[in-house]
Amino acid sequence: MPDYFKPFRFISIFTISIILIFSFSFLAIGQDTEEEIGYSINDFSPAAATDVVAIDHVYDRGDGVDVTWTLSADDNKFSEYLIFRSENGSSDFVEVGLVLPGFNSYTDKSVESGQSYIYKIGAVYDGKIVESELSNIVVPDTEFINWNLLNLFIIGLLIAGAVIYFIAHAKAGKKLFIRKIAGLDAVDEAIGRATEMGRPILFIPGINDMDDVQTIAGITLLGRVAKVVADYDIKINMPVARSLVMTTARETIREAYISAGRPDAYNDDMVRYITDEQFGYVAAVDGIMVREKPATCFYLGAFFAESLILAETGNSIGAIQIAGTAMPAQLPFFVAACDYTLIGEELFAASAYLSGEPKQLGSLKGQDVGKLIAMIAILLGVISVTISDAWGVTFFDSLYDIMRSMFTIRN
Amino acid sequence: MKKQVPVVITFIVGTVLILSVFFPPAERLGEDFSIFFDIIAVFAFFLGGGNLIRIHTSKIYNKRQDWGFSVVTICGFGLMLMAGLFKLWNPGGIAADVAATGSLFQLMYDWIFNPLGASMYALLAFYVASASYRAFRAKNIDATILLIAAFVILLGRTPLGMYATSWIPESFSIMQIPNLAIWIMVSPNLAGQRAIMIGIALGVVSMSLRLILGVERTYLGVDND
Amino acid sequence: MTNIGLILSIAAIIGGLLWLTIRSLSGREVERRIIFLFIGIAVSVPLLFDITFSEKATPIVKGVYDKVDNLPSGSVILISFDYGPSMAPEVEPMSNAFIRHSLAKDHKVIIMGLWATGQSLGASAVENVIKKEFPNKIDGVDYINIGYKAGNQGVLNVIITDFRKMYATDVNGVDLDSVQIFQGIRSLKDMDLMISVGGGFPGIKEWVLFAADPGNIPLAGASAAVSTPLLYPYYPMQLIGLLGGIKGAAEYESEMKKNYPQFADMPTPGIEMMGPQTLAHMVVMAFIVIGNLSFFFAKRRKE
Amino acid sequence: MEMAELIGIWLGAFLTLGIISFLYGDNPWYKLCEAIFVGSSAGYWFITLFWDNIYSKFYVGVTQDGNYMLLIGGVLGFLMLMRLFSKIGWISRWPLAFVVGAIAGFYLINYFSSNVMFQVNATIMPLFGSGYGDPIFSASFGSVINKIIIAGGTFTGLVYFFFSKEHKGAFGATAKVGIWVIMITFGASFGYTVMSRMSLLIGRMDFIFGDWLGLIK
Repeated sequence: MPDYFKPFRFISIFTISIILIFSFSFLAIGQDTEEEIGYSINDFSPAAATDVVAIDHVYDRGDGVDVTWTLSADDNKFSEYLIFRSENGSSDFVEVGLVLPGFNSYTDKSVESGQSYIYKIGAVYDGKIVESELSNIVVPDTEFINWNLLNLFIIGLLIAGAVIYFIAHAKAGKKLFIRKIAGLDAVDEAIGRATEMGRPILFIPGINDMDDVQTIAGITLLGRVAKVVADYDIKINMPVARSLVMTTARETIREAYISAGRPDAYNDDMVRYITDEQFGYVAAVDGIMVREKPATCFYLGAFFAESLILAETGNSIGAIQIAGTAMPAQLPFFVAACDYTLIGEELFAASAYLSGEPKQLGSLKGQDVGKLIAMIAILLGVISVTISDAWGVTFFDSLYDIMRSMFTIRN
Repeated sequence: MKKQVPVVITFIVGTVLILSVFFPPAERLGEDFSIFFDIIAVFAFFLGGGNLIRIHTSKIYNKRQDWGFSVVTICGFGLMLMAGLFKLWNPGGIAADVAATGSLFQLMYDWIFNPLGASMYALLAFYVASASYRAFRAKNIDATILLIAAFVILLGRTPLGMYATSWIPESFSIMQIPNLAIWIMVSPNLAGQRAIMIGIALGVVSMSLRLILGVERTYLGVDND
Repeated sequence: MTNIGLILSIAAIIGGLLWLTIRSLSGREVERRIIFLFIGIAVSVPLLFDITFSEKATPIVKGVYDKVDNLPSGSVILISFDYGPSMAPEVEPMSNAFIRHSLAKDHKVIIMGLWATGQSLGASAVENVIKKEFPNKIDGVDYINIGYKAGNQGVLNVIITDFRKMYATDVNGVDLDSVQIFQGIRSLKDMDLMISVGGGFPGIKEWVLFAADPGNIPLAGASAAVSTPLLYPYYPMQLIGLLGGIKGAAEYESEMKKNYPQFADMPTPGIEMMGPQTLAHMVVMAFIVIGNLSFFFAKRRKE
Repeated sequence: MEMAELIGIWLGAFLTLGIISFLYGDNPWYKLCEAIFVGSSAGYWFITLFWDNIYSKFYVGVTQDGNYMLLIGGVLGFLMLMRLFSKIGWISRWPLAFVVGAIAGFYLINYFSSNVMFQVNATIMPLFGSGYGDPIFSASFGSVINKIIIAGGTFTGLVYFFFSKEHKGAFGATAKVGIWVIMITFGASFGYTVMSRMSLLIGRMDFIFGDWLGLIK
């Protein structure tokens, strides 16, 4: 493990164990108090929290301060701790937050960089506030690099690097094997069927806007489908729910017609905007389906409740249906009601797969490296934590710590 | 110029946004960019709305089949725009919130939009039934597994499952249908969800990289290479 | 009278299903309109004859209930209306239950929405629940509706650092700086609990990814049953609890009724809606069984 | 009952039944409802987007808050309109390229940290203990099985998604288990969803029988 991890690991384990110990002891003590309830409250003056320390919250824009304190000996008598803050000690103290008894830290995220602050802790007991001594003066500071996210950066770099490496690798002409994806091998067949029947193809890119990667994946697939469509001279019908998707889809289809050498056959009306409203859009698409009876329907993009309405209406008109989405809740409906379904990740892989370009296929290889990393992490992690938990073998202890710290997002 | 500039823009914007996560002073960039997107989306609506008007007016003009319904669509669109832009009947006048109670905009929402949306959504119940009858069949092992899992969950959500299996002794209580249903939800279901989620995320990473690196540019109407 | 109608309709459903079975088994096509008709009847009958069942809270629902119950009074709870009218019948009972429970515990409630449609639904919750049932709660002191802002998860990205960058005023145009409830509140990080009620995009998932995780703020969810399985992986690490569909609502309502005498007469749409649900479920299960039986017999005949 | 409310209810019933009539088949009543829905909802969304984005965020942001960064967004939006002129229509690719770049960057990081890192982290758990550091074998037999299923199911599910290896032999068998786990997930999702779908219909029926016909008290 790299040296620079150690302090963070130490600090986090230390903090967690402190919190755990205190909360357990709180629980343990808490059980006794029920019997002591008759105890005369009036003569009792509980001790305040002590050792209030305020330090700058690391790796932020200077808008956070971490306050810690030592719990009062009478922790279990309090209903809550209030955190008070004063600017410079000159202004009045205002309450900025509260935590339950048993907890001894709070992160104040409402400060400004460069300003100086002083804190104190008020423990609330029977409606009265028992105040602590003042903390040190703290000046929150802006850091330029968030070292907390180093692990995210490293693993991200590893996976992104793998994708880029295989793209470059494939560019150099190396052969890559990619397994068959059933739904995609059916695309040509489905379009062929529309040609035979002389009926249009319906393409639905989901109902989200271009600010969803699934829509972008749907549009890239449209590019591949449109190429075949342009070759065969079939009518493609694409009602959309977003204006931005409309303009993008038009560009894509136009380009496909141009590269097929038939720019005249292209027509802007192939893509039309219906409405942004989910069910208004569905109402219109359902109407289009029963009136124009498309031979083939593609549903590729982000779908919500409308998935089954579309798929069942499509089924009732006897269309071949190919669906793909990364919306797990809608997948079962597509799987049941459509002929082929691209499940989650396959939707994003589809355009690369269909393009057959080595560069694109290379990125799929890189993606597999990501899966491999996740799988190894799960395997190693589970084994090491199980062994270290059960038998306390030091080697596995540290292996587990490495796995944990590699996959924990800290804030 | 036509082909290279967009690719360069995508590359720079994507890279900057990824890196901004690691630099706290730049962490607000994501916010600003999402506001940019909202503004672009409204401008794009002029194209979409224009398309809507053009398609329906040409249908009316050419007296194509069902042109009467196009008149209704245009009227609905126009009326909603007027009501919203000029805040017609709005008790607070032009300065008030567009959806203030009593305004024409809000009335149209409550009277027209609301029942239509809810009814369209309600159609789903019927389609769920027809799909259960037609599509959920034990055609092969995969489909059978799906079917059994679905059936157990369905049973677990009704008192029927409780009555049918309440005779099972406490030590085997996991076999009681409601418990079995919860177990499926939190155990194998969780595993499947995780695999799907991790897969999707890696798919997104790879797709995003293809976009940022300009390997995939079909969406720009630019041929790859 | 009610009983006769009930018995007659149940007999009709059972008779119809038998007819459907015989017809399917003999290999004849059943028109989908007949299937549609069945569902229509199965849903209408319990509605007309008012059948209900009692519920017990599962741990995942109890998680939310206990959190709201155990927060010290005066805590700030944010409820986000992330749904439209089409989803309202299913999730509105939950948002109403949260509002009732929070106000009864003297918590402060901030209402907002990530869906455009959520704004007016939030406003109608204020009108129909708060103003009617809690007449002495004051707008701007005990509760506030700050409404909807466009931008989906982008909104969360902003308000996790500063509310006022997104929201200058509440829905009535009142400056946030001038309302008492917002004194000392700068961002989402000042919330004691956030509850997202919804089931689509943007929704609970976005709240987890863009608010609860980065800000480390307790979040509970109430979703349409359809999106609930998708959200289970976030429980219990990223979500303290989750109400799934009408069943979740019914469980929450039962729990409130059990512990708060003042809620004995409150409307319980969740509990009431479970009656037709149950019957509709049974009909759907019957369809699956009949469909598979006929599939099985057709296969045997072929062999 | 108030006149306005009465109109609202009758209009609502008319539109509701029109949409439901689609179940029988396409018909003029449905077509009318569809036309009303498409027109009014397109208008509704434009108005909402206009007041929220162009007015509140853009206009107010620039003129009152002096956030001139927003002007870049305005310019990008304006470039989008170049689409209307076929000669310089290609300029509209710039804002599009911007949107796609921003989304790619945004999603890459967010999905990666929340879906990969978090889910992998959540899957790493001791199989025998009920929590890290608890006494050995304190967990029940059932919980051990559960944890094995969760970790193993996630693992095999990922094997299913592998693209660069044919599903054959031991690898193929693992992938097969993976797709079974995924099928259970889909089944569970379906079973769960049925309830949600029914409640929406119940809501509508409640409106028809209760609010409109007054058959439910």
